[in-house]
Amino acid sequence: MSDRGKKALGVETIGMSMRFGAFTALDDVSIKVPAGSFHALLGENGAGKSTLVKCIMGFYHPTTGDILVDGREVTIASPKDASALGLGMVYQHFTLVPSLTGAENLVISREKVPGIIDWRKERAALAQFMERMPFKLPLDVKVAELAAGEKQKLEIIKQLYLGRSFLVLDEPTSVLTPGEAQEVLGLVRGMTKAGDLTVLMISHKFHEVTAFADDITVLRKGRLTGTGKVLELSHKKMAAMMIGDQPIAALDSRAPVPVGARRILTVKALKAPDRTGLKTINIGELDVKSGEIVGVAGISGNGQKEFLEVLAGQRTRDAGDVLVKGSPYGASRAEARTLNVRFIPEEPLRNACAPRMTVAENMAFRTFDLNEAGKPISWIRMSAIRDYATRLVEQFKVKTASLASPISSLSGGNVQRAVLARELTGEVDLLIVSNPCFGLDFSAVAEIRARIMKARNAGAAVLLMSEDLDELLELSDRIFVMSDGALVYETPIAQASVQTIGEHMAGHH
Amino acid sequence: AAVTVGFIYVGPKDDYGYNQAHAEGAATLKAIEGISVVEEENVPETVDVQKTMESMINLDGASLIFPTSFGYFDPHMLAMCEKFPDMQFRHCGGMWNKDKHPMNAGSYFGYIGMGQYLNGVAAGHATKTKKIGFVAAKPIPQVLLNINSFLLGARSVDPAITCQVIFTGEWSLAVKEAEATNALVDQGADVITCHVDSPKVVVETAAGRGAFICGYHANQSPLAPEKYLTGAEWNWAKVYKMFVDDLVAGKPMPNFTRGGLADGFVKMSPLGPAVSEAARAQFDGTLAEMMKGGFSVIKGPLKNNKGDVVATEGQTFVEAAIELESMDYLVEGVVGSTA
Amino acid sequence: MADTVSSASVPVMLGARGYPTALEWIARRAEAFVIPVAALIVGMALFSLFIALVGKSPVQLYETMWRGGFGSWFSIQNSLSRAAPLLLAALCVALPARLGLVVIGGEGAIVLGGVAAAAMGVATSGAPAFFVILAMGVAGLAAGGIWIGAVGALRHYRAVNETISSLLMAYIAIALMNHLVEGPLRDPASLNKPSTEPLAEAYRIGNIPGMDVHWGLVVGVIACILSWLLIEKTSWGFAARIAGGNVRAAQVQGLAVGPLIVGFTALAGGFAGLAGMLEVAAVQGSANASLAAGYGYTGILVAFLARHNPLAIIPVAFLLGGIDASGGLIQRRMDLPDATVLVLQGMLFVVILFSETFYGRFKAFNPDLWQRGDLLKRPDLLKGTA
Amino acid sequence: MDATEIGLWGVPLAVLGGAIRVSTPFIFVSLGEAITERSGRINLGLEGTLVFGAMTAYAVAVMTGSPWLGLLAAAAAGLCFGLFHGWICKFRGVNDIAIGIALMLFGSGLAFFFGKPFIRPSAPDLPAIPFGGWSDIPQVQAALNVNVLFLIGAALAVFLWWAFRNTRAGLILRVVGDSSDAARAMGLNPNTVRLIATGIGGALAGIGGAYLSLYYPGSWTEGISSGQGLMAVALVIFARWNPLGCFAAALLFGGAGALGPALQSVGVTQGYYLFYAAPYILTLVIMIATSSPSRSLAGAPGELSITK
Ligand SMILES: Nc1ncnc2c1ncn2[C@@H]1O[C@H](COP(=O)(O)OP(=O)(O)OP(=O)(O)O)[C@@H](O)[C@H]1O
Ligand SMILES: Nc1ncnc2c1ncn2[C@@H]1O[C@H](COP(=O)(O)OP(=O)(O)OP(=O)(O)O)[C@@H](O)[C@H]1O
Ligand SMILES: [Mg+2]
Ligand SMILES: [Mg+2]
Repeated sequence: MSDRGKKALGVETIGMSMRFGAFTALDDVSIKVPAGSFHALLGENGAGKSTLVKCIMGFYHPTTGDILVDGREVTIASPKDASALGLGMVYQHFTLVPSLTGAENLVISREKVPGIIDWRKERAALAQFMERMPFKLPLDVKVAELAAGEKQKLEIIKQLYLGRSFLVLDEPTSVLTPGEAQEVLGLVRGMTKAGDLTVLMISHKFHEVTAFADDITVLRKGRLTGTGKVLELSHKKMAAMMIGDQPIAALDSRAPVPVGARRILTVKALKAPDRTGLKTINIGELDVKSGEIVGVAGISGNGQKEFLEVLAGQRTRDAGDVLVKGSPYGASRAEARTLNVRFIPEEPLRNACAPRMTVAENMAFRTFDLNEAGKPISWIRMSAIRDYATRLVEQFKVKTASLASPISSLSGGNVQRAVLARELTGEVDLLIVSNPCFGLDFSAVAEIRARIMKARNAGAAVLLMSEDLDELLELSDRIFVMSDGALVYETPIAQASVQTIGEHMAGHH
Repeated sequence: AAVTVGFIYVGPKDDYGYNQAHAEGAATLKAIEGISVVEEENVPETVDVQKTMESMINLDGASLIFPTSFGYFDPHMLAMCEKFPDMQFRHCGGMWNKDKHPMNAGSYFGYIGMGQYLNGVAAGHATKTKKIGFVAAKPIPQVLLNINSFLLGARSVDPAITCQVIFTGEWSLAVKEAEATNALVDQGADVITCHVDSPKVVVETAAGRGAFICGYHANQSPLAPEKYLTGAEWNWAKVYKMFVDDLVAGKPMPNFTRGGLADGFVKMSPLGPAVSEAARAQFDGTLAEMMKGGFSVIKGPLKNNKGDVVATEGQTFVEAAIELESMDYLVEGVVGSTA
Repeated sequence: MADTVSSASVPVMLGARGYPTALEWIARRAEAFVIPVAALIVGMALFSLFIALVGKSPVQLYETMWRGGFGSWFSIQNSLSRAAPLLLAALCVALPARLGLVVIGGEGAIVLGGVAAAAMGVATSGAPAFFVILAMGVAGLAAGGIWIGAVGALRHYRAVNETISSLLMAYIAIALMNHLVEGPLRDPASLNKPSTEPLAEAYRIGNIPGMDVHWGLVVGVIACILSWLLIEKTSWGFAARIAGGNVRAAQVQGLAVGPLIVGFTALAGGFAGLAGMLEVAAVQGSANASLAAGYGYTGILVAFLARHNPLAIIPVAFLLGGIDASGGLIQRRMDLPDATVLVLQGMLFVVILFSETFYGRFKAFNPDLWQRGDLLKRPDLLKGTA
Repeated sequence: MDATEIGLWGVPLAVLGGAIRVSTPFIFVSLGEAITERSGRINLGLEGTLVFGAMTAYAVAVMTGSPWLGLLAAAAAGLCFGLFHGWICKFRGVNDIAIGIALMLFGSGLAFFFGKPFIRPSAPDLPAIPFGGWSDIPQVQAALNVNVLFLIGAALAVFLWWAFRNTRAGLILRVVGDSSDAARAMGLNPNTVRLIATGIGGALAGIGGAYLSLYYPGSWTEGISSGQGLMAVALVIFARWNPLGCFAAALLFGGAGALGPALQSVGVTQGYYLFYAAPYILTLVIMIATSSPSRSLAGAPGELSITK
């Protein structure tokens, strides 16, 4: 490919359709990504973005349609073929192998791996390659031990290492801090400018699109609904192309936190081992008042997860107190119930649902052992569980084939909605939420944020952990920054500056 | 008017050992006019064996059943005796007692301890290390009698001989039997015999280590022709034929049948090439004496290996002596313990 | 938020108020009946082929099997007798499985339950029969419960893999049983078959009236029904299913996962121990090496075939008992070795387990599909955008 | 000391000899299972494969007079069983643990069915290499009579340990075992890789069976295995999927198994059942001591159903 002078590849699809059974996920989509451009692909959840790029990458076989690479028609029957052509993709869900080291992940992904791997040679080559990268990564630890941001960087580095000429990024920045996102996208942007690379990025974040992309294509329910130059489009126009002229949920206006608001959550001198068992997290003092959202910012891997696990009762603490409304809180069911504490972990399907149980059963997790009067019961009644679920499904607009479907058959946004419905029903005094909008499109995000704000305005104390700084800035009344297992910075929202928060997140203080 | 006879085995019919010996006996019945034989192998000592007996009676029309494993007797066979008072049951093991058990039940057994004594005579001549070995399943009276007989036979050649015993704890467990054999040879035993259900592994392993073998249950000489001295075998064909003849003739069958070498219940494998002339002579002499009757393996003065007297001077126990059936000791010279 | 689903459209898809109609209910259940039966038939057809290849008549074989296992009242009782211990043994696998644990060492709990019950029977000898039998049952339950409960505790509190620990502990239990039966607990009168002291006749458990099957069958069936109620209908069962479905979710809900795991494994082991007690009280009359008859291992198969549903264990155990019962007749009538039955069981089970792949594939069994067309294949309909 | 009587020295010697003699089937089965489990499947059916391998090896050796042909046949038979497991488990909803249990039954059943005529004849043994020539104590010589399969097993363990990290095939196996999605994204077909891995696992188990019937204890009987295959599968988890660990675990298990008979032979006879339980107790104690809830089952392949 070096004989073409410039390395970047242009890719085009013509009349691409993809059906899953009777359902059409892609309907006659033709897009054109010229060589050396940075192209953004937009659309709601389920619009078919991932399906489209998976078809390009040979992961799916489109029902009809052709792919042109640099103007020539090609057949891509498998990811191998795509890779041979110089096409690469960073998938929405990580595709690094957790138990392999970074180096092993890189080498085994290469197209031509020798039967016997000479690690000395490979390491030297890798070191040389890493020199040219703008960020450093430990390549000798297992991927499972990397933080989410590091994994995402490694995914991208992997593609660059493989020498891709055309790179698909499926929501690449959802786990990165703004700084990291800047870094990563800046790097590939630079490469497209230099003509080394073409990028097709799927994103739900308009500001990223505006900052980095040249052109956009919008999909809606499997159909192409618009293309255009970023320079000529406002966010509003993009949104309209994505969802038509439907209204978007608006945040309730923020009622000011009353002066004498009751302290709901108090954490004092908390110490607990982190997941490696080598370091400890150490929360000096944190409190959340009624009617207040306290955000915790931080680069993933700095102890937020462990902190949450302690609060959720999944991790034992070495020292310190957790008090809710003044009484010690150990996250038992009885305590959570009497103190009205609710917990919504990140990735709810993995952390808050039993994937193979039905929607109705999953929605009953919090209440199955109580009767209508709130008294404990020994015999559960399926009809009560179904009635309850029917009510919540209606209220929270959870889209499901039936209450008897396994919850794993729901889309990501609907799982999230089902869990919100379960946890936000009834009286809530303390709500602990982590990354509630991960991977959701902007209208779903708007709805979920509105729900959280509504709970706050109704008097709940909310502790919100998020890797998305925008989200924290939008929702929080106060923001803490967590770094290296400790809360290192606190600011009321009025004085919050992305700059300062970012610096504390990075540990430059 | 064919008579159907049922045989039940606890293990596989061809195991080169206990079950095979019975199956060979059963096979001789098949040749008899008017007798048909039904057999079932690998039947565990649970409710399964009860149902097997019942099934043989109900579905095959069996009128005489031989449940051949020890554990079949109580409670399984007894329950069936009660349920089918018109059918006849004969159990191998010798536990029938006319005061306790029904008359349509019965037991038969052979005095194979004599055979192990003869094994011991051959072993006593063959051993150079004056140490012989015994691989045993469990420390129950029948096994203890065999061990003691084996040693005493050897001591009739040389009173300095000792016998090392290793219990495997199971009637059939190939790897452990092999390990036990190896351990015995490692400790210097150079003639090995055993009492497990399937002696094949012991015989082959011992021969492989260069030790001599005395067989048990069946003739194992084809497995190690050079090293095989002799063996104590069952001759169930004779016993089964006797019962069936009675049945056909309409005579009442005996309830309590015992027999030894003289009665043809037990026989010895032909002596192998490694048996010396002197050994052959003593072996034949002892055998002849046994055939006359009244031979006692256990006779005073005799101590057990803890030093207690088990037979005083002049006290003798012939093969049919009832005391032998509750033997709970190993005689002096046996290295091992009963529990 | 933007949403084209009118709130009314959701309940419509769920049927009137979210309840399935009787027809729907039947359709869903029919799948669980038709698929395994079809698999059974295919498995038998395959086995016919095998039998024909070794030169015997498949027709005669199935005729014999039918006669031996199911064809008469005697054969049915024969099958039921063999099924009885399998019910409890299978529960020892199925209950932990609902918590996501693969326990394969039920044999150990059976054996120790039997020994404990026998010892208790001897110790309380002289007391009224009701009391003695009750005490034996409790002893069996307790011994088995402690044994498998320990497996659960090791799993939860020390992260020791339960599959391997239960297997190891089964071997250890059998050694312990042999040691006790031949040593400290041996009845000196048990000469050539070392056993504990025999239970007096009054303390034995007899047969179900009118049947030649002991009460263990009833106990087993009751245990299966109770287990089903426990799992499907009580809040503990629901909590256990959450923990089995996703431990993290259960912890987030504040459920006491440790006690749940220990409690369910202990109950499961208790059932196996009860099986041991019944072997002693209803069959053997004393504890001895015959207790280790392999029921625990057969129980694994029963549980997996029943997909860990306690009610399904009942027919599966009966099927297994029937095959087992007919095995003897096959040996006797057709001059085939006993291993024929193993081959048949292996073949049948592979086919039945393979048939799991067909669940949810047939439209006829899926009310969601026949109500609204091919719903699963049309998520656009589910999303209310149609 | 008498040249033929080595007294208490017999115990360590027996443990050493036992470790070498008894461990080989464990080594082969557990290495085979390690390959299978590293690919993300668990095959509990190796007990059946082991027994069938033992029968096949013996039968072929009897018929052809060559133990090597027997070994080959056992490996081929094991391969078939493994491939069958690998193939059938690729279907959605088919549970690999359950299929393994069914195949355990099926393999043993077929072995017993076709093995009847081979219980009586004797087959030639696989050769052993005498490493004890330096000593003139016959017991030492006997203990160090090492079968070639043991040596091959040891070499295989080291090779696999090396290959899992230094060869393409090894890395691919680990990729597939840890994350099907990642494997698919790389253009690998997890089902194919698992099919091959399960096939190889079966072949190795077949070889383990051949060792049982053709070398130690060296005959074909229906009780030849008595659960060794199942135990070996468990040892893989114990060894944390590490081939060297499998080898060490097999040695430990074999050595501990020899302890019971050896202790009896030197006169320690009380409670012999409990000595026989030594391998199980030892394994359990080590498991408990080395497990901890905070770092549960490090090294478990991510796709393995039994540890998920
Ligand atoms: N592998 C699959 N097999 C069958 N159906 C699937 C599969 N993957 C997804 N679906 C169906 O697609 C639907 C949407 O899945 P997906 O996770 O892509 O949702 P989404 O479009 O991201 O929705 P949301 O906006 O709620 O996140 C689900 O309801 C599910 O039924
Ligand atoms: N394997 C599948 N089987 C059936 N339906 C599928 C499958 N994969 C995707 N779909 C359907 O195709 C639709 C488009 O899915 P796709 O993953 O392409 O959405 P997306 O635009 O990437 O959404 P998101 O923003 O959530 O990533 C989904 O709503 C789903 O209904
Ligand atoms: Mg997507
Ligand atoms: Mg999505």
